[in-house]
Amino acid sequence: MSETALHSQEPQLLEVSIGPQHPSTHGVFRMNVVLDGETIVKLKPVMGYLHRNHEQLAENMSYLASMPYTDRLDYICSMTNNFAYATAVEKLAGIDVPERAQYIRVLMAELTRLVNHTLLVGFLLNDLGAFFTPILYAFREREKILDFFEATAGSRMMCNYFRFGGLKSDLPAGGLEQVKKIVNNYSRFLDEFERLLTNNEILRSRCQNVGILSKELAVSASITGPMLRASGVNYDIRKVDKYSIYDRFEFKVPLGKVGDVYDRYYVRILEMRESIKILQQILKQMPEKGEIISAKGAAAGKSPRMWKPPAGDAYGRIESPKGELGFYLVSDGTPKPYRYHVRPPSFINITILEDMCLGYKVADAIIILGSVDIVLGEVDR
Amino acid sequence: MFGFGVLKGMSVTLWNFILSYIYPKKGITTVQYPEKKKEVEERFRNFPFLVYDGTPDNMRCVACDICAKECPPKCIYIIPEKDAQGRIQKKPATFDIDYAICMNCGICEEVCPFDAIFMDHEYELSEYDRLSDLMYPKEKLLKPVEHFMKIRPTDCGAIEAQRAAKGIKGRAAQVQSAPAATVKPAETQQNPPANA
Amino acid sequence: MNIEEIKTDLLKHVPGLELTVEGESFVVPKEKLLETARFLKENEKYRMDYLSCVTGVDYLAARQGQPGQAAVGGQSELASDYLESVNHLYSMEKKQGPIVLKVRVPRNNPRMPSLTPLYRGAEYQEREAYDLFGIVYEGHPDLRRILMWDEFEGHPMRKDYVEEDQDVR
Amino acid sequence: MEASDTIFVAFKKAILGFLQGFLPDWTVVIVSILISITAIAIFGPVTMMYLTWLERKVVGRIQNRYGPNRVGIFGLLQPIADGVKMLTKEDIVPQAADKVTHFLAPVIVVIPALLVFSVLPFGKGMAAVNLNVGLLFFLAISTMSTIAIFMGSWGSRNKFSLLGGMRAVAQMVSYEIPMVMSVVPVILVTGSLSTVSIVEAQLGGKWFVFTPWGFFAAIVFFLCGVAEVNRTPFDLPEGESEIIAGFHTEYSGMKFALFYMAEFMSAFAISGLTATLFFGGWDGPFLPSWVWFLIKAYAMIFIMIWFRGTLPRLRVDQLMGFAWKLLLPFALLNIFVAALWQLLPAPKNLIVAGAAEAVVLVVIFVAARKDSPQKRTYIFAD
Repeated sequence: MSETALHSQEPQLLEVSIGPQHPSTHGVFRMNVVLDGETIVKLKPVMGYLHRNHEQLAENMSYLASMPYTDRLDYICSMTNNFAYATAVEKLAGIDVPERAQYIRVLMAELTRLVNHTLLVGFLLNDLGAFFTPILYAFREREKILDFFEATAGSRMMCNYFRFGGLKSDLPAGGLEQVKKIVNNYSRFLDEFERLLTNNEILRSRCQNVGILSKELAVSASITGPMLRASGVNYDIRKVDKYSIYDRFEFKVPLGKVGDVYDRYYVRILEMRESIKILQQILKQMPEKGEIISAKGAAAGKSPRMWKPPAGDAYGRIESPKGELGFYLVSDGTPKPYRYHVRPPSFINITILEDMCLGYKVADAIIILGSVDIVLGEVDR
Repeated sequence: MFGFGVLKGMSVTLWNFILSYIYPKKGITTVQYPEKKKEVEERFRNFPFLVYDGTPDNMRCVACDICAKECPPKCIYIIPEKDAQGRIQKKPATFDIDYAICMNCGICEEVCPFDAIFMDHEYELSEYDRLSDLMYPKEKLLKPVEHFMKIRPTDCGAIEAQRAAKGIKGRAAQVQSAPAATVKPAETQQNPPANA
Repeated sequence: MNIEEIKTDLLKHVPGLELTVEGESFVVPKEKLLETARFLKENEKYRMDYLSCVTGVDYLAARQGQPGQAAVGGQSELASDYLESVNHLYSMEKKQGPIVLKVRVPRNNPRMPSLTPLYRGAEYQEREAYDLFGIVYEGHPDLRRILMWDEFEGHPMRKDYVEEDQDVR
Repeated sequence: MEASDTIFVAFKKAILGFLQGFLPDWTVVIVSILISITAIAIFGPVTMMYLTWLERKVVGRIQNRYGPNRVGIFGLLQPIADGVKMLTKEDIVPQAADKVTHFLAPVIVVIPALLVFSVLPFGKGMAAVNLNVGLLFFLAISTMSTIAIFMGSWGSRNKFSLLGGMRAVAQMVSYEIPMVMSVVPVILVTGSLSTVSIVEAQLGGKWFVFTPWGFFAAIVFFLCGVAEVNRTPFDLPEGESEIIAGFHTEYSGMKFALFYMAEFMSAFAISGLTATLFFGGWDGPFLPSWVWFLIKAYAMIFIMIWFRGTLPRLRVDQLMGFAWKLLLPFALLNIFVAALWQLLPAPKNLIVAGAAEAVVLVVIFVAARKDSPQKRTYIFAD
């Protein structure tokens, strides 16, 4: 304690580093926080601990070989990562996707959205201090969906199920019944979850008016996904781009008003209910028979090492549960992509973490980070 | 009113507490692992294994090295066999898969034109030493086609039907019908393997 | 919102802009980047208020395509060795498709104006392009490495950073 | 029934009687004190061990899983396994730590937790010491643990534990006052501070919790007790998701076990005291008296564990706001209602006190309306 500090009026600031090894930073992510008492004066995020240079790897491998690596980007929703990468390559090479494959792709994407939002709500409650109960209820429901993923794609989390122009294989024999069972009692689980959480006074007082994100700042900071919609901006790529066959399903896009942690939490619960509506429509409209991969797609899959897309560049993007996940590919006609860039929603959504956390307490910084929903595999790539 | 939300939340946890006693099938979701194991789905893929018909000698793999080139993490290493005159044979002398590097993505199974390599269901493979024990040589990889049929009936059924339709017979049978030029000193005429 | 219409608008409203169109994207000289972006952001017709993706790309002639294959980046007066920053602009208000602005800088002095004063979202993406490609963005609030540790020398994603893997060709 | 009720007391008298024969009087008194001390010294840690087991079982069942069931049948030997693990774990002392305070903190934190047991009336005539200021003694001693917690957090020279220590001090200070205020009506009605006489005042089913003021005083006292013991939803001093493990971040091995033991023993003491003050201590129909006391104490413990399995954690300023702006005024108003109840004769006082309590509730609810969180509405765009 230097002598001057004792007498000077300037408050004694405490420099604390939250992370990279911390119970609630969702992975190796570090926040250098300067505290005046408990309120945050300055916050600098530090990342890059999990940087595996996924893009350099992809430039030394064939297009299909980096499909299993996209599972490792956002390791909670591997199906949507595959979807984004497949969309980008299909746009680059002009490959069409047959009807039934489109339905199964949207089915998988919406199931992954359920998995991601359920986990997020569970982890957010864990950061709030609820001793693992919500997260274990979330895991209980997630297991059912992961069993279906294992039955179709072969692996629970690292699915590697999408191929350019369609899918690796069709649904297994009892696949649709499994999905029906999941979809039917998921809304009952959501009601139970809401009864446990939504009107909980402690959760409300901890999350309301905390980490408020204004509309203008959200748009200017390229925030996408539920975080943007919680601030009231109506921008959902499923509705804007109408990629794949999303224009055939009618579903709503929930928007918040204040844009604080509570809105981000509740918008995700409403989005889950919308996903269930989509899944029910899929189960009704899905054609029984139909080929799984288009002719051009099968040709590309025959020997991936030799497959050469036409030269040029393409940017394919989808609405992943965390935001806009895009792949920018530049091909120079060789089997290896010349430039392979991932536009990760988590990485860009934490650009304004400091603006949201200033003036709040240490405990709030943790739940603001939790409500942003980042996964370090996607942030550091 | 203040406090009712908390009480409603607590009623949910109390209900789960009681449910776990009165109706354990729904109330308890955990599996007591060592005693009871959760059976894996049929398409579950863990590390690859090589298939042989009948005896380990006539394995399906012809050392064409496609899977080694296609493997994203490059964890397959093949050296084809050479016969007395030094000519390359259609059979791998060494076929190593480094299970420590393999990420069980299943691409080798897709690209293999000879239906020789498939993904296994075995997941209890922990070893003490990462470098040597997890480097599986050919002998540890070879498994009979009956094993493949046992763990993945539908896939194996489909592949065997295809093979039968295209009249692909096991290696030994090929040797028999192939011209005498490539007589293999090691193999004598065994009885032809049980065809698909 | 087709390419020609945008091109005429840009040439009309941004004085002294020479624009080349390549496929779906515009190659903008680095002096005019800020002006073009501000026009696209404020103009009532476009309202491009969302910068979705900033990507650094390294075009090196020796490394491109098969011999005799047209260099991907297209021929511009620069030798075909340059660093490129690709910006994808969207409009959240009018839900309009991407306008892609490409800016090219020579490899030996890769300086270019930063878009962060206009779009906060570009801050981390430009830091990543600086970290992995060495494109220096002037006007960026705090341009330092984001993924690598600060004492790291060199820019790993450049094509001449490490000998290319000969295995898959 | 009579025999089984005072089995322990009879057992002690038997020993004393036997020693009476050949020991001088003053040694017999010492021996009787020693017997009570050993009884508590055994009962304390054993309850702590089996509270940890009970907590893991109950929270497990809440989360659709079994809880410990590997060590012994139903996991009953789990606490012993934990104890051995804690003993064998390496005891790390941070280099920058202030060795003396770091070492003394766990020792000092256990002393008040054990001392407090001496005043609890476990059964008829089974209160170790029948202090006539028992309740005051309990409240005074139980606040001593705050000093130890602050010593622990200051001693380990770690930023997170410093934060935890500051929070612990602020929390204890602001929850001590509503706790004492909520106990005043009980003293006002029974007229004595001794826990034994409080229980006698409630004999025959006339528990204070059935009186209008008693019910709400019990709630306030129990909430303050939970805060006193740093358990969810007030476990800010060791908020593991924010400041890693708060004041006991730098403790491992047996020192950590001592902190853990102090927490659970004081949790049991608080639930015991709640049972004594509001739920009629060991008063109950058929079962022996000490069984009733244990049933009520474990019921309170179950509620604490139930809290832990469900509720998230409050933020520091909300914690303070809750104590000063809600619990304290509510406890103060409760004293008036109790006074009203005490003043009027039997039938009328129930109605008047009930009405007064309703008025108090409305006043508190309206006052707290402003900063209590509102409902939110969401729009569905397409």
